[in-house]
Amino acid sequence: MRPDMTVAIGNLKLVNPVITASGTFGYGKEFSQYVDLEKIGAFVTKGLSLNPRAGNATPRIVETPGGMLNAIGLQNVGIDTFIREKVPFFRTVSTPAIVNFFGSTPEEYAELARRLDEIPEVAAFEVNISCPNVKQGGIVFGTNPVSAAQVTAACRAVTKKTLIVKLSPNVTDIVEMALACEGAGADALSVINTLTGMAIDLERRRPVLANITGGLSGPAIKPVALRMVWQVANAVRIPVIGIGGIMSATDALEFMLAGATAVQVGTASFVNPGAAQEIAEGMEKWLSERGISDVKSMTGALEG
Amino acid sequence: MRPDMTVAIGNLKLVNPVITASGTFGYGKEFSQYVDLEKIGAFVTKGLSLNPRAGNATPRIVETPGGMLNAIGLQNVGIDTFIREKVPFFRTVSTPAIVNFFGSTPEEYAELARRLDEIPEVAAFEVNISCPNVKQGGIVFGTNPVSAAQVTAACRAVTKKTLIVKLSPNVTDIVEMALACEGAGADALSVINTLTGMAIDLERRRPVLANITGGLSGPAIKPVALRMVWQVANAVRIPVIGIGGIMSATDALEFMLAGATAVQVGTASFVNPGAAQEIAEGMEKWLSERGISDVKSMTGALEG
Amino acid sequence: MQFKAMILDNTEVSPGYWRMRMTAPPEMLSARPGQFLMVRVNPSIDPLIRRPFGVFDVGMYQPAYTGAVAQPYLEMLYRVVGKGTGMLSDLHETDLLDMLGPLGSGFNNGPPGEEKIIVGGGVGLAPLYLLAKELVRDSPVRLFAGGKTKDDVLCITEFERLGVECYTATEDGSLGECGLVTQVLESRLDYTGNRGRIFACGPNGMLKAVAAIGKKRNVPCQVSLEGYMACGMGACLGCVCQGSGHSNETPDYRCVCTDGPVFDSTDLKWEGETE
Amino acid sequence: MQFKAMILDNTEVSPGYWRMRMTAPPEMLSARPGQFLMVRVNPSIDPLIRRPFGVFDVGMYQPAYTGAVAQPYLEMLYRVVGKGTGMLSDLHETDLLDMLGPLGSGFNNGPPGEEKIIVGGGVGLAPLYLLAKELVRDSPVRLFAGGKTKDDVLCITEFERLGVECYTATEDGSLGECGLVTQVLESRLDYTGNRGRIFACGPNGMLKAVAAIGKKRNVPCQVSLEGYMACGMGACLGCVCQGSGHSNETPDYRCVCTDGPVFDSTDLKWEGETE
Ligand SMILES: Cc1cc2nc3c(=O)[nH]c(=O)nc-3n(C[C@H](O)[C@H](O)[C@H](O)COP(=O)(O)OP(=O)(O)OC[C@H]3O[C@@H](n4cnc5c(N)ncnc54)[C@H](O)[C@@H]3O)c2cc1C
Ligand SMILES: Cc1cc2nc3c(=O)[nH]c(=O)nc-3n(C[C@H](O)[C@H](O)[C@H](O)COP(=O)(O)OP(=O)(O)OC[C@H]3O[C@@H](n4cnc5c(N)ncnc54)[C@H](O)[C@@H]3O)c2cc1C
Ligand SMILES: Cc1cc2nc3c(=O)[nH]c(=O)nc-3n(C[C@H](O)[C@H](O)[C@H](O)COP(=O)(O)O)c2cc1C
Ligand SMILES: Cc1cc2nc3c(=O)[nH]c(=O)nc-3n(C[C@H](O)[C@H](O)[C@H](O)COP(=O)(O)O)c2cc1C
Ligand code: FES
Ligand code: FES
Repeated sequence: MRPDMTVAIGNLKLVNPVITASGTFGYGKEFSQYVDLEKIGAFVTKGLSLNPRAGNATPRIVETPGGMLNAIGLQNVGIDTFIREKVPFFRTVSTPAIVNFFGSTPEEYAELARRLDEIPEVAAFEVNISCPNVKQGGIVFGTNPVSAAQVTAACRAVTKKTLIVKLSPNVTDIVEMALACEGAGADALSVINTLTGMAIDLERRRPVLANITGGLSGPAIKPVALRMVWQVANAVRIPVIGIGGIMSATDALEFMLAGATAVQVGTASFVNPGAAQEIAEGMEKWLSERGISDVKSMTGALEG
Repeated sequence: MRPDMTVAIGNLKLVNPVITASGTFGYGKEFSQYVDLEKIGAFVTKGLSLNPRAGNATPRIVETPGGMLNAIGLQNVGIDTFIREKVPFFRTVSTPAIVNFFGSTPEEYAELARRLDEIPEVAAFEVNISCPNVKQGGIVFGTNPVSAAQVTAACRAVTKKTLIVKLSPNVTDIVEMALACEGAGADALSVINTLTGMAIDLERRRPVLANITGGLSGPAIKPVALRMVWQVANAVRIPVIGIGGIMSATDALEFMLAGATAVQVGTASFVNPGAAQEIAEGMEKWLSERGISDVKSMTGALEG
Repeated sequence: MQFKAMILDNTEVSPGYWRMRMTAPPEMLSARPGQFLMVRVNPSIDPLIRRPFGVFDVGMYQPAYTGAVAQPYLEMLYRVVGKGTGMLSDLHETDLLDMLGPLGSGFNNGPPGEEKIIVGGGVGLAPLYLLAKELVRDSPVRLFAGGKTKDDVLCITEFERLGVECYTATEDGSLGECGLVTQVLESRLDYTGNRGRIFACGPNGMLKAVAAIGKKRNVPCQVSLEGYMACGMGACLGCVCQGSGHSNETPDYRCVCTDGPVFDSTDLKWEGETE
Repeated sequence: MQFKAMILDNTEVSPGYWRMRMTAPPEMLSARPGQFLMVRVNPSIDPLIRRPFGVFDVGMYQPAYTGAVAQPYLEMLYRVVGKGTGMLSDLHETDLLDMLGPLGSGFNNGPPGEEKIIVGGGVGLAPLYLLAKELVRDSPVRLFAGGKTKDDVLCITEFERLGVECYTATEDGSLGECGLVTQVLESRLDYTGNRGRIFACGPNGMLKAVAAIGKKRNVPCQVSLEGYMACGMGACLGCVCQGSGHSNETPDYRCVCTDGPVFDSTDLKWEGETE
């Protein structure tokens, strides 16, 4: 008997717990040659803002031991072009499209949520709070529980769609951040975004990235991500989506044991464009080999 | 002409900027077959407490992608045995021995500093503040600037020896921590200790480490360490010792460009017991091939 | 397309430059010149990210054993510059490689009969051989190949065998003209009265100079760019370059991987260019 | 000692079990049975940490080419259980390995003439062959080898060639007695009236049972332990085991790498043991 692979995140029903991560899977279409979208739980689109954003100068990417740094600078087409050019594709697949977005004031976040709320093809929201708050001197929303709650509440007020808040790992106490977002009405939490890092080109005596610092992703961050998922899942009642260095079905199942209801696959899609689907299939195989009938039974099933 | 490799950390003069990191080099003697101690700048001993500590149950170590987690639990012989059994070896080498220590109250830190201050063989102190503060509900000293400053000040009050404070990377704002310790009288800062992480054994459905979480070290954390060294060095006036994933002379020189005056080599000594010496030699070779006459000129020499 | 290629041959053709031949699926035979591959150097996480390489050649080869039918192959020409290429050069016959490709856009050949001017610097020659192979079918083709020393000028014999007229230049004068290949290119254009169409690949400085020559002399010019790539399929936005309309106020970034790697040189913003 | 070893031979001797022979510096010839090696599986960061392996054998071999003088060699016997051992099994003749060793303490042979009882479970036999080689010089040696199936009982012929009397037991009865090797050991001790000295290596459960037998029957017993090791030289404190005096209040941890891996079984705390 095939195990039940479905999971729920807010109102969202996923055929399996594997979601592709924002910024690593384009707008869904780019990978359709390598991944049968119907075979994954959902995909999250590249971070969206009200106006188009150019992003940073290059180099924007550099490999590091077991990982990579990126400083794309949130380049995106802006909501108008997004609606015109990207949304139509969502209609062609039954896979839920989760839209990741960000602003520089709580009002901008709310405005995005309001506009996206009207689009039936948008299945859910993922709010990226790892962005500087222009009103508060550029401190990122995601490192301050009050700002994070503000942003969450602002979005919550204008939408009934599933509202996922994506937490930054660059904090002393991720649980405090998680509780703030839960309290402000988030339906689920994505844990984690990238760790801030830096690479230096010794011969040129310069930072490798034009932006100097960038976000660390990939297998290198998996232990930190797993710890944070475990901490957050033990503290909140809403579902947690585990993210960070997931490369295999084993990795994904470990995140579920730590307390995740679903997982996101990011950097792995660069290394292996079919990764998300292979991970979903691998999880199902692992469960059925052990006679486990429901993937949901893995969530938080860590013993000891 | 051979480049000048000497650097100064507080009152300490080092023959070169390469120091071995606490907990990865025993008490200096363990590696003497593989490293000519006179060829490295200094060595830091395993974290010391007033009373002997048993440490955690096993497993205490697990490999992760590009790194490792450890949860040794600060096992150590305690200061009495340390003085009796470990200090005599320090007399046999001219390499400065830096003693890393920790307590569970500021008073314990001060007591350790006071007792170690009397020992001429102890060249300098490295205060590990990544430890739970028993008085303040177990919040680690190293994640709260007020506690960190308290501990630093308590040690400063009882010693004129070089006082290095070792910062934890598990904070929202490492600069705030650095400034607090500098303000409280630290002569130098070690940046960084390990990132908190976790590993799970899927088949056994248990955390791999008996302690559940552990400290992540090795190449995986290098980008985070480099970023923090750069941030701290740009904010303080005292020397910074760069630590985190240094495996090669190139890595070490990158940390110096980011602003470090010296570096510590940790996990690399497990992979290659002669690493510290090879790194020091590699740095000298790199400099002389480029006609750079003084290693100190690399500190903070990042352009762009 | 994702496929596993088996290495047939991997040899150093000039100090630091290697040529690797491997099996390929039949679909690779229709790869356009200028398209590229994303190669997973090994299955471990070190290195983690795929490395991009041009398609040097594709074709059919006859296995040596009796009764075998001809098989499609694929060739790359690469320079060892770091960890990934170093590891590639350690691979042997029968080793397997995980490949993605062909990716990106190819060159636009232009009308038959017209003079085709191929300009390559160092390992930039890699994607130009397949191009030359196509172009010689219906047009006169000239190659201008440059490098620091004669060791950096590659595979000239192969181009000559196609019937390409080859001009070489090295900075140290150890092969062909002493100087930059762009000087030789300009003499030729002086001589022909700026006829033809330029196809260039090589270091950025060279491409910029070639683009300027094309612009000044009104010769159509395509360039194949490099960029630091993580995905090769337009998803990561790591590889972007500046389009001609780019400015700080009206940014215009293009993906080298999907909009390129081949661009019409006038579609790009060249550093230091005014207007 | 740190040295580079060149692989001479690497073969699967039983499903999942491999034997690797490699060159060694002359100092390895005086390795004590029970000592171990820390092997850097490859120079990349994946895997990062060295892997510990016992010394299966050391000796001199005669290279095949004319005029060559005999060279020291070293052998390991290993089971493929994960990434590192999987990669080891992919290595070939002439590949190089970075090694540390011999590390740790060896077995204490005990007085000559006395009956030596070697107990090995699965790949736990690895460090026991070199021991047997030494012991047979002056004592009668018996081997009790156990495993799940006959595939897990290794190198019996080699032990027999040394003149060791071998007893085997498998859990599925596919070789020797059906059951645990400790049962066979007990029958023997019943028969000899608990004479001799035990040397054991294998899974923890087996060692615990053997230690209990030794204790109950008052037979001196040494065991070789495993532990998760990062450094192999007493610095990381990752590999510790509990000494006999251990309790939560008076912790007594020993380093498997430097205090062991061979311990007198009475010096250790065995889980579930009272007092
Ligand atoms: C479309 C395209 C086609 C290419 N075709 C060829 C070719 O046919 N033959 C050839 O020899 N080289 C080609 N290159 C360059 C080749 O990709 C790099 O030389 C190679 O990736 C370096 O890998 P490494 O691990 O050896 O170097 P590293 O040790 O990673 O770095 C050495 C240098 O290579 C650069 N580099 C590393 N990774 C990449 C990457 N993913 N993308 C771009 N640059 C990178 C780095 O910036 C660094 O300066 C091409 C690049 C692109 C973008
Ligand atoms: C002193 C000593 C001597 C040993 N001698 C032999 C021998 O002669 N032959 C043999 O086949 N095996 C021996 N082992 C066990 C061997 O070290 C492990 O099987 C090997 O390290 C597994 O590596 P891996 O990468 O294949 O497994 P991994 O994929 O890393 O993990 C698989 C399993 O191996 C265990 N393991 C991984 N790394 C270590 C480590 N550093 N130390 C201990 N356990 C580890 C893990 O806990 C895990 O359960 C010995 C171990 C010790 C401590
Ligand atoms: C190139 C790149 C671009 C990314 N862009 C975004 C983004 O726009 N919004 C966002 O919330 N996260 C973004 N991320 C973070 C990922 O969604 C994910 O949280 C992170 O990479 C960790 O997962 P991984 O280790 O599986 O890659 C990006 C990551 C990468 C590598
Ligand atoms: C096994 C182990 C034990 C450690 N013990 C200590 C310790 O006692 N005190 C301390 O301040 N840091 C300790 N550390 C942290 C290291 O000193 C160093 O800060 C960290 O490992 C990062 O450097 P690396 O990546 O070069 O290993 C330990 C690290 C390891 C791996
Ligand atoms: S390489 Fe990822 S967008 Fe071009
Ligand atoms: S392996 Fe490091 S102390 Fe034993």
